[in-house]
Amino acid sequence: MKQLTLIILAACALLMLVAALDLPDWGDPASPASSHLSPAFLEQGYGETATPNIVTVVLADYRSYDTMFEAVVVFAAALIVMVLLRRTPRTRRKVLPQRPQREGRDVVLRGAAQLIIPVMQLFGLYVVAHGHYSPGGGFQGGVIFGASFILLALCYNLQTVLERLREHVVLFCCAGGALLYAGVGALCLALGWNFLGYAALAGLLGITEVTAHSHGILAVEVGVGITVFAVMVSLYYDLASSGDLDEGL
Amino acid sequence: MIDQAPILIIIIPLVAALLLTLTGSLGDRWAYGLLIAALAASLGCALAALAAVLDGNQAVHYRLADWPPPLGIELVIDHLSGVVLVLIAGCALLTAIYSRHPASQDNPDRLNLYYALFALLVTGLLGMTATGDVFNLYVLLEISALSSYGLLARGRGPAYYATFKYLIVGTIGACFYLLGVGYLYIMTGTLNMAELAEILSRPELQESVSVRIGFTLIILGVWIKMALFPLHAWLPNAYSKAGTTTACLIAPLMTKVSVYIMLRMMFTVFSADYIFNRIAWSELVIYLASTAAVVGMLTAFAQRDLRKMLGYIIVAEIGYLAGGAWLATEAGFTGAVYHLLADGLMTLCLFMVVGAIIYRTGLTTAAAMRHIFQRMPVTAVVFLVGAASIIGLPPTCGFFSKFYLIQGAVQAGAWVFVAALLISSLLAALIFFRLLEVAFFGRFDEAAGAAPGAGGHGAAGPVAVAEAPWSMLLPMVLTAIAVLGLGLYTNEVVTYFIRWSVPAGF
Amino acid sequence: MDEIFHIVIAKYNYWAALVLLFIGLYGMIAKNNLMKKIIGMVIFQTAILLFFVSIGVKRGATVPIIEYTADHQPLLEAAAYANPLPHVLILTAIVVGVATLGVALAIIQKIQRVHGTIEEDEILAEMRQ
Amino acid sequence: MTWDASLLWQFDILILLMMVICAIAALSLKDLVSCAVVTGAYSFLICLMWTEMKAVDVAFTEAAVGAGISTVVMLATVQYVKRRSKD
Repeated sequence: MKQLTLIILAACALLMLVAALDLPDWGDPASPASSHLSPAFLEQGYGETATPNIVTVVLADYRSYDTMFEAVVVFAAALIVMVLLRRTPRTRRKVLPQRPQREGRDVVLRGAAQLIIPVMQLFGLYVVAHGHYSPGGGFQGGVIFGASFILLALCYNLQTVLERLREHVVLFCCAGGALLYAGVGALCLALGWNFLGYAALAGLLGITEVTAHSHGILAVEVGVGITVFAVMVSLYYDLASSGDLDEGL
Repeated sequence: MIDQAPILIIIIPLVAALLLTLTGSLGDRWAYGLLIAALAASLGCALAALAAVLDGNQAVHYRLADWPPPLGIELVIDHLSGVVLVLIAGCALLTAIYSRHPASQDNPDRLNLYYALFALLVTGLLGMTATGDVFNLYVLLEISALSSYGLLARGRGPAYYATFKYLIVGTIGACFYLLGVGYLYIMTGTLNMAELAEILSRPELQESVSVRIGFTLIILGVWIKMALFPLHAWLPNAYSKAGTTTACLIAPLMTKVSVYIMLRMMFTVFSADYIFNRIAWSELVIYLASTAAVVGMLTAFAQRDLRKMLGYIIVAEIGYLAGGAWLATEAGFTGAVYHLLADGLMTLCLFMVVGAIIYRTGLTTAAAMRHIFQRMPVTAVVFLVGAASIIGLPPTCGFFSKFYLIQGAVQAGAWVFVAALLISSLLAALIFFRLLEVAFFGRFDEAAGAAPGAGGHGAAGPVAVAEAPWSMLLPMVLTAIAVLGLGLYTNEVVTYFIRWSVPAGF
Repeated sequence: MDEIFHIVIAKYNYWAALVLLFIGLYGMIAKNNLMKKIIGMVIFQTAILLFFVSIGVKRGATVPIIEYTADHQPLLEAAAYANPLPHVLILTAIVVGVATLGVALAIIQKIQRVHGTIEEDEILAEMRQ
Repeated sequence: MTWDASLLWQFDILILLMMVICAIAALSLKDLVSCAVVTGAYSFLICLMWTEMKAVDVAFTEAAVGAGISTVVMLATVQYVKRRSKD
């Protein structure tokens, strides 16, 4: 059976490798992908949104509808993992297995974590806020911010983090970030423009339409950041403790 | 406000899902009410959008973020997607009403999170149907797929392994689709469906090997998602172990939306000319579809578990749909689209009936049908309507869809498909008559031996009426009425909706 | 020889993506351990992403962040920057990938809890009993 | 046809080869912890590749998600299952 799979897949692979000769050359500036839509983004994007990072522009403005669902996908993942794994008092294991306590064993690790975590969190916020001008944005910043909490849980233990960031707060952030995103869209809709048409914010904030686009991008990036941060922490909580929230890795 | 209807269809369930997560402390009653309110609003918007389409007899376009396509994403609602949107929102609303008792039975705690996943799944399905952008379709495909994994894994019994299988297969399908989109993007440079269609009709791309590979990957991905015959093994296992409400929501809608995507890809992105003259797989697909129709029904015949039986019936119905779409005749296409609507309704009908029976008796085998007419008369009548529609008896919609499909097959000269349709109808009749036999006489092998179900009813003696609660009966009866109504108004449905969506080139 | 060399240079990226794709697909289909299947899935998905990003490459182009010329005017020439659209699509697809991974791992933990193993043949043997 | 030296094709091919090796290793190692770690290495290599292709945003994300979070959650799962795999 395995051999058969291997042979079939190898045949398909060979076929597609040969067929790849038909594709446009790699890195060819005249290929359809590089010459059809992308010049429009690169040439108009900056003028229309006052944001130099075109990836951010396309992500959070031209294709902001996709990005909203990107936030919803991670939200859905956190929700599903929680629904699947989280044990309520009714289904919880009666006797918790003994886990090795790590008290007083990792002084160096904790010292280093104390140094790194504040810097990480600051960097995460910077990445969210500076996504207009440099690589980064809500998603990356959110992951880094969430990773700082995971690092805390790895170096200390899960309880330490849970005391600082309760489970319902995390769940609230998961949904809240996505709701902020959808809320920005709905606000534009309520102001008489299309969904996520950031130009609507111009009248509200008293700024030009171009600046409104820039502000709109920031608002939705913050929404994505909150959701992603919370989802990463939530995934870690549930997966590392198998739903008991007693102790992680 | 009416011109904002297309986006509201999708956004209302989404916001409801987010709110449902946040407001867990308000109790189950609130969650149930919020879900129903959101789905009813979504259905209203879908109807408004469909009315707007009918008004101008042309597609309604909605620019997201006010960017003109192809730079931005647009929603396109035409006759086909409008009808499918109404079908999805309607089925979801009926299932939501139905879910009052069974959902709280299956989910003793955190019902609000279950409902949030429910709403997310509906969001994904609606979004997939309405979108006019191939990549956006992928994202929404993944949303609906992920939430369906979550919902299915909440079933009873060892559903986790089946769900894992489904996850692996579903991911392969979605990734094939994504890779196909990549091939199309590399050759055309756009992601908008309308523009893709325009660029792909250029002669040099008609001959291109890469475009052909892209098409193959997309269609393969969609076939995996819709469980066409050789790729169907995941479906019955995943569906049979699901919770009642989950099965009612996923079984009628997920595969139908995949079929809708197949039609969209075949006739909107590519053209009838490209598919039937350049690709020329029709023969092969018709054979696959015919095999699916016969093998699906045969396997269903061999099942004892009611929902597994229905799962294999879905596999057979998918065969009808795929065959109809690839017949390359107008009647075949009409039959496929009409059957998409009809099948959604009749599958919903049967899954609801089975859910109600399971709710009352706790049995999932055919034995649960014992004394159904005495115990649950309304449910039994609804069951008769659904069964008649699957078999294809005249006043129901199942008859007319088969009529169109056979007409299309005869026009195309696909006698294999005609034979398969007739044989599988016969098998369906056998399946359901056997269930009726159990209901009246209780034979069907040893099924009767296990018959004395919950509620203390012995096999003999007077049987008390134990009808399902009204929150389950109402949607069931409405679905049955819809099945009959769709059949009675076949002519109108075909003239006002389907005829307009028949692609050029037949 | 030169001819072949140029063909290889022009296509190697697509080839690598396709090879990785099929390695991942093989892992997903043929491996017995569910964790291995998931790892195959990760490889499969990233291979597709590699393919997509390869589309966006342009010779002589730089990262798609608008630069300023000497007199502080933005340089708005499409040829100077890589194609941003595939990058955006891939950002979204990476997120979808990690979401699927999380759900898959949760289901694996559930399978371990219910069946006590994550080897496919053992699960099937147990379910048949 | 010309090819631009800035694309550094030798470097690319080296990374891609290492990626293929990592992919095969991740699927064939018996120890699931090693598998998870090698998958992390694979993610890091692909991230390097993307930086080389001027897709910095994507590389940034992959470094944070693929090499970071994914590896952590995989290791988190491995602690609950049998560490040695049969294949």
